[in-house]
Amino acid sequence: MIQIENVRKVYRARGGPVTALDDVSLHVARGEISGVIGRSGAGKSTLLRSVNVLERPDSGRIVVGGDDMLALPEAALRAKRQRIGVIHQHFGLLSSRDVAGNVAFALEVTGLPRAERKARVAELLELVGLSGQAKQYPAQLSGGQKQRVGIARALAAQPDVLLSDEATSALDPETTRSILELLRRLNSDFGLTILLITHEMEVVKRICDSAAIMRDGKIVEAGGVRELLVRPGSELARGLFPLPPAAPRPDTTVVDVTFVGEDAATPFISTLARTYSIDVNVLGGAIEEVGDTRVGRLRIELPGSPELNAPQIAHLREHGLSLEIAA
Amino acid sequence: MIQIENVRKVYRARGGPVTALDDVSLHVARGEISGVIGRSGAGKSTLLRSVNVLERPDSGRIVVGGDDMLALPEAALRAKRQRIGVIHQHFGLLSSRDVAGNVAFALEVTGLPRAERKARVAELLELVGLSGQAKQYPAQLSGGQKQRVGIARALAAQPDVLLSDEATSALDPETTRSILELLRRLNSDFGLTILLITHEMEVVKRICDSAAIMRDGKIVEAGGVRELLVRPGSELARGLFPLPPAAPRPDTTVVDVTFVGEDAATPFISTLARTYSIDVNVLGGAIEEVGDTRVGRLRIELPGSPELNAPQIAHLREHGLSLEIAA
Amino acid sequence: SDSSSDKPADPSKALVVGATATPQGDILNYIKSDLADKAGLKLEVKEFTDYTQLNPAVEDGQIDANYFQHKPYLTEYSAQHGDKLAWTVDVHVEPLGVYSKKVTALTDLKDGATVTIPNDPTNGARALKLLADNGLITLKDPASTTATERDVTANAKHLKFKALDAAQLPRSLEDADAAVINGNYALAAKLTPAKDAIVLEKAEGNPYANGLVVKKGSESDPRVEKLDTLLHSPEVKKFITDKYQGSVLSAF
Amino acid sequence: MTTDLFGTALGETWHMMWISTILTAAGGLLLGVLLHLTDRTGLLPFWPVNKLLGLIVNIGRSLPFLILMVALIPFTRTVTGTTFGATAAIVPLTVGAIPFFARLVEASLREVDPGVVSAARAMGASRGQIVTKVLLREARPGLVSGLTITVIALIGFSSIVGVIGGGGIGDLAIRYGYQRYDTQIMILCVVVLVVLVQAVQMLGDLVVRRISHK
Amino acid sequence: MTTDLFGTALGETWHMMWISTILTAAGGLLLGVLLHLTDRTGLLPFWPVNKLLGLIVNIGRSLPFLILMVALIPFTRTVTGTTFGATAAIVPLTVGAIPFFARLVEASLREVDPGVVSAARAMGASRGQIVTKVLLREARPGLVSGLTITVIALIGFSSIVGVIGGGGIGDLAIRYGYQRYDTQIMILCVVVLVVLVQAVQMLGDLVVRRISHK
Ligand SMILES: Nc1ncnc2c1ncn2[C@@H]1O[C@H](COP(=O)(O)OP(=O)(O)OP(=O)(O)O)[C@@H](O)[C@H]1O
Ligand SMILES: Nc1ncnc2c1ncn2[C@@H]1O[C@H](COP(=O)(O)OP(=O)(O)OP(=O)(O)O)[C@@H](O)[C@H]1O
Ligand SMILES: [Mg+2]
Ligand SMILES: [Mg+2]
Repeated sequence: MIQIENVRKVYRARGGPVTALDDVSLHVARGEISGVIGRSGAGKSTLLRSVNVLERPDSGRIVVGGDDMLALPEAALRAKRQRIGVIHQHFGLLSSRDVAGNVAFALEVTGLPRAERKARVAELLELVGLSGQAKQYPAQLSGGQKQRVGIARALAAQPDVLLSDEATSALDPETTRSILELLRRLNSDFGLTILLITHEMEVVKRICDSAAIMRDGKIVEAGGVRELLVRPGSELARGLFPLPPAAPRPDTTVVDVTFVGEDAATPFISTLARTYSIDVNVLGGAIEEVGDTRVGRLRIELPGSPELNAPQIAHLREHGLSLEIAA
Repeated sequence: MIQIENVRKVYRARGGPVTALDDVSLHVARGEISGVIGRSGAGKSTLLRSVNVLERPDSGRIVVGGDDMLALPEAALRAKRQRIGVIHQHFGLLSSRDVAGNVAFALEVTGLPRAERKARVAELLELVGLSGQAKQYPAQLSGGQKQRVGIARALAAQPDVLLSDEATSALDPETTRSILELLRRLNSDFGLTILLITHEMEVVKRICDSAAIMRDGKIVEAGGVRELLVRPGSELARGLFPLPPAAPRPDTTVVDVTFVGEDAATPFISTLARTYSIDVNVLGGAIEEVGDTRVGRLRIELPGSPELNAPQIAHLREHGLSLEIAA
Repeated sequence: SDSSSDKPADPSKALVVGATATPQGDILNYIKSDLADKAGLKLEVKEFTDYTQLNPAVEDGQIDANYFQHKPYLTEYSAQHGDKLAWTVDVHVEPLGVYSKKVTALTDLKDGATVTIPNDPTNGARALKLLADNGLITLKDPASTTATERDVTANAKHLKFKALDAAQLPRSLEDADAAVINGNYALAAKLTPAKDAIVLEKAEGNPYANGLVVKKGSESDPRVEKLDTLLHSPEVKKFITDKYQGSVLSAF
Repeated sequence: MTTDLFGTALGETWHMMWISTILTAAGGLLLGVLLHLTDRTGLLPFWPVNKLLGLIVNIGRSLPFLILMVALIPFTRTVTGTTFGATAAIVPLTVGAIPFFARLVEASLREVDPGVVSAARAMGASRGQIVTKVLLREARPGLVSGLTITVIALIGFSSIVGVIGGGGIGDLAIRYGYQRYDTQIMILCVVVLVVLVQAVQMLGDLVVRRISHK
Repeated sequence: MTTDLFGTALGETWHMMWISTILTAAGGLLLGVLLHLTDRTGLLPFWPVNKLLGLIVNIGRSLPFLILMVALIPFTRTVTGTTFGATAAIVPLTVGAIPFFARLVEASLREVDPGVVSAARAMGASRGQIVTKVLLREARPGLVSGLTITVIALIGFSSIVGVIGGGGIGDLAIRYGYQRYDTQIMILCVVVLVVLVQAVQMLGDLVVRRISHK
């Protein structure tokens, strides 16, 4: 659905040129939810703004739904943009319109008749939990409320593609969860393709099928989330399931165990403890739902040196767990 | 250091009056880091803005460092505000000054001589990782970069109190971590008292001594973080360590185990498995550092009905673990 | 473009006369309120703050007549714009005078003294001519009606001329050493020309009589003839004498 | 008679003001929007048109109002069929005020948050929609401030239209107060003008306050 | 000879412009800032002063420029020692332009992001610091636009100061071009005025572009 190929973008700033996008390529399949993460200033927003050509890249190719975005004539680009919803990092709300008016704007642009507009706006405000604030102006909203107006607006015209730049960064976990569920539903019911930027690992865990990590304008890791999670040395895995620093005690073996899907239900710790009659100490980690799958990543401590623990490690490997010997 | 007592604030909005603060009381001791969490629109920002009287409450009392803020004459209030750093949810950067100029502004206000200003600005930009962007204007920054300018500015004048409204909401986890470490260091080295709003549980876990949960303008739960974590039914615990929904399988017992401090190091799962020769299945949960302490909250599944598991449960209780029988 | 003025004018229509404010507007308004009805003339007075548009307006047929100028001005205008306007009757003269709060005679003016004069072409030239006639300066062409400060050939006292709006001249007396002021403005400013002026333009033989001007061919419009008669009526003469006390003189 | 003079002058002022205000508002908005759109950083950057419009606007603003009035006489005749009187005065008043208001419009549009415009572009809004629903709407408080300033400037200009017999309160003040040294009428006129200007300003401020939601 | 006239007029225009621009900028800023601060929603809300200043500004803008000039004569004499000539003309020009610029200043200050002002208050900035370092600084592009518009309006006004012998290009155009029907001088004057206005506008736009970082 979205193909970004060899895109470059250099800003001229006062301190010298800034290469915001350095030969970036990324594909998002139809109906896929793809997350982009990376450090502040890595170029994520610039990448997103390139997709619907709000920012024109210096070079490269961008294809959305078969259309070469950089070659589209003005009118066609406009029509195309109406099918691409965008949630902006800085909201970009009309200060002169109230909440309902801001959402209605997206519908006016597409030429929806007034009567239908009203019903649709009410429905959207309900979805993002702002029915009570319909008549307030943006200046009278809390940060999270503003952000939800932006979300409602982006979804208003029932787009085929959603570009979301930190759509839930100002939202509490509960509201975030309900918004993510909404996105997930739109994705599965209507095949909405989503490219989202986030720095909340929670978001990646909950709804992303694939993920890309950006650093200094480049994509340094990309792929399916589950696949990346079990790939040894994966940055995404470290990001999604941070482990406490390993301060190895003498004569112990610290192992990071990652398990995806059914493996997570396997009581491997108690099996290990009973089979080898050892104390298995969990130093840290988490077991959570990633998408629909339970995924876990635990740092465990086994008594004795790594050599001594060879059978235990082999045992875990046999059970299909992904292991890294941390120390 | 900060005493908020029976504060009320009602906004007149178009849809009718909005009670943003409804008889709120909160105390933050000197040198304490206190977090406020709550749903979007709960009144968190309004509360924070009341502390240094950016927003004048309709009634109530606010005392900071012994001074009754609502009674202070203009000049004294100004002097007081210079000792209170604020990180605003919406940044509030001067668009006409570059990054260095924005940070320098906070120092100009306090009358620091130009020479010292320059050195201090460089130091602060280094701290928040923006040395390379010193000469860029806010419009040329990414969202997270803007937020870091706001952080540097708030810390510039070496305040006694820091009020932070979602200081890391636009930051990636790595940058967030370094900022939190910075705050923690300022707290322990210089006794900086911090009242912070966040919706990132990560932030509460990492640096808060105490926390308060707001809902609809009221504080519904408040206290020390560790104390709240082990309090049965605590909202904070549920917020910090969300557990997967319990879909109990027949003939099993699901127990939520919370352990704080040394208990976390105790390999209770393997002990349980070996002592009672049972398979202990971990359904979900996490073990992490909260402040300096390792805290864990796991949902485990034991074979057999709760009655059958009475000895196991008693065993865990004996070892000082906090238990809740989920199903 | 305006064909209506070529047709014989409708005698029942009001005669529209454009004029500058004072004394022309005052005289016309007096005729309008006190004399016109009796004479069976419908008169409409249009006052203009500035006279420059009055001749073109008559040419265009926008107005039927105007009353603001003297013959030398009309001659100069006709020379530049074609001979399309006709003079009907002389009505009044506004004798220029030199006034001063600093000196009582022209000879007392110090070397380098400042003299304010009107800044419009006709009155400016008249003012210079008045000074020349009184021996203060010499003009390149003593007969010119369009002289400016630049036509001064000799200026023994090194007088400095400052051209101001005519209505502004009385207000400059506080600061200037002397001012050349039109009679009507002097009167408006509560000066009495006969008494206060150091020197005054002569009324007799003064070429600067103001009069009524119409479009060529309209001189015999019955309404114009009626107005001409009224302008020369004894009532108007008395009005001028009473109201202007010698600072505006009737020229008939 | 004074009341009579006064009534007529008030009528003339009212007549000139309301028509030229409407025309100026329309013309100035159009020109200001075009200037903004065709600017280098605008939505339809096209420097030849931008420079040309800028030049026209600047010519309109360079000419002393008196000269403008005279230069416009042929145009005024075509439009109104006459070249003097209050109706004829509307033409130079409008032509003089449009470029002025256009610059104020341009300045207001420049203040609109670029983030909002960019959001509208992202929605696929057409340029027309961006102009009417975003730029003009978001800038509304500034535009009303600008129009208030323009109307008051128009009231000021209108005192010069006596040159072509436009009349009105300002002209009355000049002809009686200034040229005839009639202090009484002058003071009366000034009071009326002050009241008029004060009323326009208060109305403008009120509207700005009502439509401002920042 | 024409060159001579011309040189003098240019000199007079320059003399009037630079002094009255500086004075207007200073006075208008001061008055505009006071209007903004004392407004209901301002940093120092105090309606009696606000209403009084508003009235003074409105009176300044209501008076036809000619009447203002006359009314100011005693003041002009006190300040400049004379009541005619280019130097004397500076006084009414300045007094006439200050209220005008003050309103533009007020309108620009209203556009400053309230979030930035609130951040400055949170830092404990004094009102003076907020005015100089936040309001005036953030509004700078708008202020420069406003000053550009004011200077051009001043050039327009300056053609009227011929009434008190102020001279200048505009007056030359009126006295020779308009009153003496000297088309050549008129066109020359108009060209000079257009060039002057164009130059002021371009300089203004350039500065705005340089100091604008939105
Ligand atoms: N100026 C205002 N006028 C009217 N209502 C307001 C105003 N400012 C805030 N509110 C309302 O007050 C309530 C509390 O707002 P506040 O900004 O304190 O929320 P918050 O807890 O900070 O939310 P968030 O997490 O979304 O930032 C909201 O319902 C908001 O709509
Ligand atoms: N208009 C601009 N002019 C100059 N530099 C810019 C401009 N916009 C962005 N940049 C620079 O480009 C880089 C990438 O910015 P971008 O907004 O894409 O980052 P990001 O990954 O979205 O960061 P964040 O997570 O903080 O929002 C940054 O270093 C930023 O300073
Ligand atoms: Mg970004
Ligand atoms: Mg908030």
